[in-house]
Amino acid sequence: MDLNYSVEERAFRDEVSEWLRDHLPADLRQKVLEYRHLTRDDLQRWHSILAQKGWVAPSWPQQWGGTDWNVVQRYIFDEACGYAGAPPLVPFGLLMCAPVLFKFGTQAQKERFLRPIYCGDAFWCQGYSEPGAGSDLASLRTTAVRHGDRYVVNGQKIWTTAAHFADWIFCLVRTSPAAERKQDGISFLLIDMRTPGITVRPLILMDGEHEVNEVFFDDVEVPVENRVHDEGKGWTVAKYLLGHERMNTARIGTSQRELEHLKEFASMQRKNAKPLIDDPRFRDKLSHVEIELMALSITNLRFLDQLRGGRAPGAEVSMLKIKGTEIQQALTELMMEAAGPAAQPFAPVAGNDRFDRFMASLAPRYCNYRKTTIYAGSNEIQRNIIAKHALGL
Amino acid sequence: MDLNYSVEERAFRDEVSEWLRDHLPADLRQKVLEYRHLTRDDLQRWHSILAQKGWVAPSWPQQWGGTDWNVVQRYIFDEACGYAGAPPLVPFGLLMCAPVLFKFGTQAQKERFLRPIYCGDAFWCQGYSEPGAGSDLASLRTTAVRHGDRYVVNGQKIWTTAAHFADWIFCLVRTSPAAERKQDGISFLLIDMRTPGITVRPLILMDGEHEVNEVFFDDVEVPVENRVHDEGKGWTVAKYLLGHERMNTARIGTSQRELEHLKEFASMQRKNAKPLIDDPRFRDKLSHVEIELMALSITNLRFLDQLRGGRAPGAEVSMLKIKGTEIQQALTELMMEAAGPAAQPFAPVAGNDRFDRFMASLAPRYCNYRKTTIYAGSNEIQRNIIAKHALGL
Amino acid sequence: MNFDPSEEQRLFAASIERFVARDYTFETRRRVVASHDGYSRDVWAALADLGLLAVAIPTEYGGLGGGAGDLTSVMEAIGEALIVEPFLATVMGSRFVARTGTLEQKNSLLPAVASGKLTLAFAHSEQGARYDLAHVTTRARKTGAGFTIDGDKRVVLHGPCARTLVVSVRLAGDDTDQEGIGLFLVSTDVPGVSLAASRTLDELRAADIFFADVHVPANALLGETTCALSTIEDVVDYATALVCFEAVGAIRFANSATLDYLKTRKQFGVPIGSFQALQHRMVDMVIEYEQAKSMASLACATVDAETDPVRRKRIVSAAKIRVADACRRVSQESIQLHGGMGMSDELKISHTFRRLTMIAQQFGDADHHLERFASL
Amino acid sequence: MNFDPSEEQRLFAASIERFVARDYTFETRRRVVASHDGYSRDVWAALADLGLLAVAIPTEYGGLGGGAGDLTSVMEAIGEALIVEPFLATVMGSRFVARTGTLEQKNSLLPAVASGKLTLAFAHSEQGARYDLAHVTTRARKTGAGFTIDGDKRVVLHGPCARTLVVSVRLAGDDTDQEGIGLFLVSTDVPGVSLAASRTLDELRAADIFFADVHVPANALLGETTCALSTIEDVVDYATALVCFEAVGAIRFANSATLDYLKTRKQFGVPIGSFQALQHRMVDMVIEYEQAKSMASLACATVDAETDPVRRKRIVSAAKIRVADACRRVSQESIQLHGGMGMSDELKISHTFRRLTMIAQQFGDADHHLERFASL
Repeated sequence: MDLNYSVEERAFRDEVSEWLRDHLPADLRQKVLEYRHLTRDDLQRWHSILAQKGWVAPSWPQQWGGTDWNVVQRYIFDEACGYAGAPPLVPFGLLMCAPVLFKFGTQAQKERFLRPIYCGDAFWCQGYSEPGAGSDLASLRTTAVRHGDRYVVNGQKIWTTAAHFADWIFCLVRTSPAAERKQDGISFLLIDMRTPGITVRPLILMDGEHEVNEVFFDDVEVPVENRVHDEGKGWTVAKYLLGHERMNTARIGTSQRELEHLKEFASMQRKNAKPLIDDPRFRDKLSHVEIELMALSITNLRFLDQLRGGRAPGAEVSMLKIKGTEIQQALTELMMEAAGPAAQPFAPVAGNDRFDRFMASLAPRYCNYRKTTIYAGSNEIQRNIIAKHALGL
Repeated sequence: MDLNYSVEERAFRDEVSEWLRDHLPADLRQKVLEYRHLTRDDLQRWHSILAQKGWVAPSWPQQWGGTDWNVVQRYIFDEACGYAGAPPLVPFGLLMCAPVLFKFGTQAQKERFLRPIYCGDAFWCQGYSEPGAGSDLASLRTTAVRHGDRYVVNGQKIWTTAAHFADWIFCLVRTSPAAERKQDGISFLLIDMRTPGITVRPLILMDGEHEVNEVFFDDVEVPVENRVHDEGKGWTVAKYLLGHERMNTARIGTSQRELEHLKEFASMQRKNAKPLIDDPRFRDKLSHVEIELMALSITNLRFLDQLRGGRAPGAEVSMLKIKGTEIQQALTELMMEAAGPAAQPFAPVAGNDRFDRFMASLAPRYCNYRKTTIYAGSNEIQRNIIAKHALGL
Repeated sequence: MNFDPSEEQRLFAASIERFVARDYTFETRRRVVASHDGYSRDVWAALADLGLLAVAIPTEYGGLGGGAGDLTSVMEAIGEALIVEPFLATVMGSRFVARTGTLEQKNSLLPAVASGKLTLAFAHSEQGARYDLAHVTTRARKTGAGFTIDGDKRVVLHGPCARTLVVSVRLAGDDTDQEGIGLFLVSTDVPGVSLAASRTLDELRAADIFFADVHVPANALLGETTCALSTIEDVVDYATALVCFEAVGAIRFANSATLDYLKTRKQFGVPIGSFQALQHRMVDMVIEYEQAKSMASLACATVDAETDPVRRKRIVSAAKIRVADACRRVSQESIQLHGGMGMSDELKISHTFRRLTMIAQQFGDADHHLERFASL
Repeated sequence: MNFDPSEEQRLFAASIERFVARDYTFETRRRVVASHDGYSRDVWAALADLGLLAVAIPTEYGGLGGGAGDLTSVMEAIGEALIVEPFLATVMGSRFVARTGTLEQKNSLLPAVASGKLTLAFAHSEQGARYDLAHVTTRARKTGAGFTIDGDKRVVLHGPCARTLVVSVRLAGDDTDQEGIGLFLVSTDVPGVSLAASRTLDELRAADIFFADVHVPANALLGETTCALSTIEDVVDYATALVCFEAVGAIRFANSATLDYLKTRKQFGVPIGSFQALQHRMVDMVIEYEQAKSMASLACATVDAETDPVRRKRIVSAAKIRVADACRRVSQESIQLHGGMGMSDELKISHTFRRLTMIAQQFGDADHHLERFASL
């Protein structure tokens, strides 16, 4: 048993870290560290830098720009980016649409869509959830009725991250309302966001930020050639994508950076004339998170080791999601707690030029991170998955 | 709003406490405080003292020996006994069989059974649970087949507390195996434990103590006159008994005594050359239990106040059971934790005369108290009851 | 033992409940929050008309002479409806005046509070003080017939709308000495006072307030003492008991909204409330409510009746610890059980989450009170 | 990075698993526990035959020179089968000898351990010491050519069956000084040594051991030093890492027994494992297992490879904290989910509960290690 990376793995990690040190723009990094809002331009800038380096889509086939890294290298890369404070990559094109195209797309579709995704010329979003279809995704009701070589789409999607700046959306739509199993009537369409009939309405979250949207489809015409896989096979595509999980759901690198930040921050705050980090009550909460993260980083490596040995990823991914998000939430909560009353201000009223924006970002961040145990399959759904698939209950 | 007892209630509490101070035998109290095993003789002695005072069955009708106290007085009495360290009263006769007889018994049954219960001449036990029927009580399979003026009983009961020293058992038995609803085939029988064909087998619990038993019925003949209510009405009787809950399920008085004991004990233990109770890590756990108990004592009074106002007890009783048992368990756990390594010895090996029996009782007690969240309707069942009956889920 | 409200309390409860149901819907509140001042003078006038602003004012000064026990239904309604008007800040300010003011100060301020003409705020907390009430570095020194105040106060709740501030200052001693603290009444329009306003986490208005060479007359001193810490502790404990009851109201709303959601939201063809795991979590939220309510009741009864400050502090800290835990668990669970909907700014539940998060730390978080509880 | 066991480790694992399955059923264990000595010489001989007692002994002394990483499968099997034989106590004793003994001491003891002829125990903890390793009041003073030992040791695990004890004594300084602690090798049959034996919570045998005017020769001193604390810390950390892996085995059993019970126990016509609330709790137990296993692995790798004692202590404490939490949660939940059956002495799960309860506090409970973790 050797829990350390091999010499080659360490060399790779050093190469990535060094490159990040040299190429991650300081202003972007600072924005990430200070929990500031990232614009489309910010996201695109970082995407382009990675694309130029050839590292923007490691998991893709090499002919399309992939790096041919193994799972451990991909993990090391992701964690190094998170630890360094790199902006996130928008996953909908790179990690969701692209794998679907590789598996089910026609040659024409691949040639049309993959390159813009790689270069960051086209941003995508994901049209899955609907007001009545969340955990129960197969209940979706957005319809696509075929008229010759076009589908006419009507309906509504919700919680659509990035829809307000995306160029394309991939959607699950109902093409056969009469299908016996509701899963059988679903198809997978790629839709240009500039098509007439699409309306994007912001859904402001409780931290006041605009991340997600409602997307309304009102007689939106979509060429049949934009359907991926056969008509009625949308559920197969969706299931494939679900199984195609990444191993960085635990976000170890990001949490390690946040933990270090928290320790530094708590060392500077004072309670009873001593650094807060020396207060046993606060300290124990911090220690528990630190140890949980330490454990999860080993757990993650153990699972990776199994994957490298050829096993398909299973319910382990659900566990990484559950624990990873719990840790992320605990870190935001402790950060807010460490700030104490200084975290109460949320936004300045006009004319207040003495406002501490960093302190004021801590409570919104705590609020915002409540989403992590809800999105991408709520932690309740993840527990159901483990109960069913790993435990046979 | 006045959270304090009224002048009259305080006077009553003082009267009870003073009487307990004078009449609770010191040796019995000591046994209780030191967590030692109580024999049938111990239980009977205390029962007789209360019976002579006329306080052994406060909730009974006055003509049979009840005290005509209101719910608050009954609560005050129960809590005072618990706080004083009085031995428990065996509830199966006084608080379970008797209410059933008052409601459903014939005059002859009342005259035959109630007086011996009151005086402590007859101890009872409860024949409900079976190996295949725990939470799902109505699945019971012990049968009673009628032959003329007798039933012939065959089957097995389990977890039967006190069966090894009880004189009588009240049992749910299946009299009509063919009944459409399984609840409809059940009857309620009173069975003399000395009847031939009854075998009691001890079930040792994980603390090494003998509290509960398996009871086997092998062609046991029971006179028909020992059936309470009509044949097939046993489930009605059982449901009545379930609704006839006492308000001292939270065991506030006992837990208050245990909490004081824990604080005293933790003040004597030393950690880092200081009293353990001053260690912030230990202290906060203690504070949390103390505050939870403080809250529960008010919650209990609030519910009592509603009962006094004429409302029937509902799902509140389930909540008192859940929180009360969680507190009891937390207290046993903290007591063991406070003792540290001194709680590791469990029992002496022959010849060891320097064995600290009190320290050695803490871990068994922790083990034993795991039962409290399981028995009398597990806490899961209690949560189901609240969800269904109080929340309409 | 008597948990029934008095006839008078029943009337307060009925009037605030009626007012909230009719005049303080979530939509109204949304408009108020978005308005320039962040609170509504109309609502304030309405609360005055209902007599609610007079409840806690002594009868000699136009009030009803009520205690914390008489304010529980108001606080519960404030929590349930997320009322943003400066009720608690004004109650605190008037308690300072009532307990330590001169006859002249009482006469000039308390009737105005009771009738709704005056709102107050307590300018106390400072940079780096956390929850330590003795941490006062704003200094006042005697100059001529009056005093001169210098220093900064942080996150003064409802500071932007207060006409008069109760300001804690250090008259003697080091920054965190128990002795040497005094209180002044300072109008916000006195030269040298400047405000930087902000919205808080729970959408109240607050201000950092800066005192630069601020001259006040001798009669601005409240209580004529340099030992104001015990008064501050008394008033903050009183407010803590009240805010616990506000939490009870907010928790009641969170539970009822979540229960409704569990019953109406369908997935896989059934209401999600039919899933046992969610049922048990909902049950635990209800238990949190009952336990929090018990401790909030105990705290309010205690600040009204308890004369020993040690016993008072002990109970108030116990209540705040229990209520803070309930705030945290119920707020987090209610969002989680609402799924994505709970994250939306459009639903009231997300604002209740924010208020509960704030209450959990207002007047000291659980750790602060655990430390105080253990020390008593 | 490589989580695969080596070929040798695979062989150890296979042999202990085979042995346990065939020769150490729960019924066997029940008989062993009830026997006079409370452990089985046959089992001990069998473990020696399998080579397992030699794993941790240096090769020069008849051992295989393995580290903690080579013992994980043995510890896991011990936890799973609840083996009561004095494996860990003997490993600890031999580590003391191997690290600090003279050539003569090593030669006389280590081969005997490796071949199963000698069992050892570490007589260290004392009344009131809690988990403070520096608390040593048993005194040794130089008398003639040797030493005289006086004092009491408490709850020495496997003390009753040990032929030779490693005894910590104070040679200088005050009762809890870091400096001035030494170690002696003392046979249990030396005049003046008396034992009071007991069964522990988890059905091991332990002894309070009393040293009254016990004379030992000069060569009984182990390590010839009065600075034995760092050695004690090293050995206890090593044993802590190992006991964490024993916990992993016991947790694995508890989870698998509980899962079986959920699948087979029917109520209301369905297996109780179909109830979602129980499913989610079972899932959390599995997560506890994975997290505990990760930390136990990290601790074992660390005591083998880490040369900096501060880093070693930090990781071992982190592991013990995490594993103690897992012990507590899994043991309590497994009993609760078993319902009444879990309470019965007849079922192995109740004994696993007892062992997990013991492990949670063995070598320091979570609070002790939280304090140490925070201080490093």
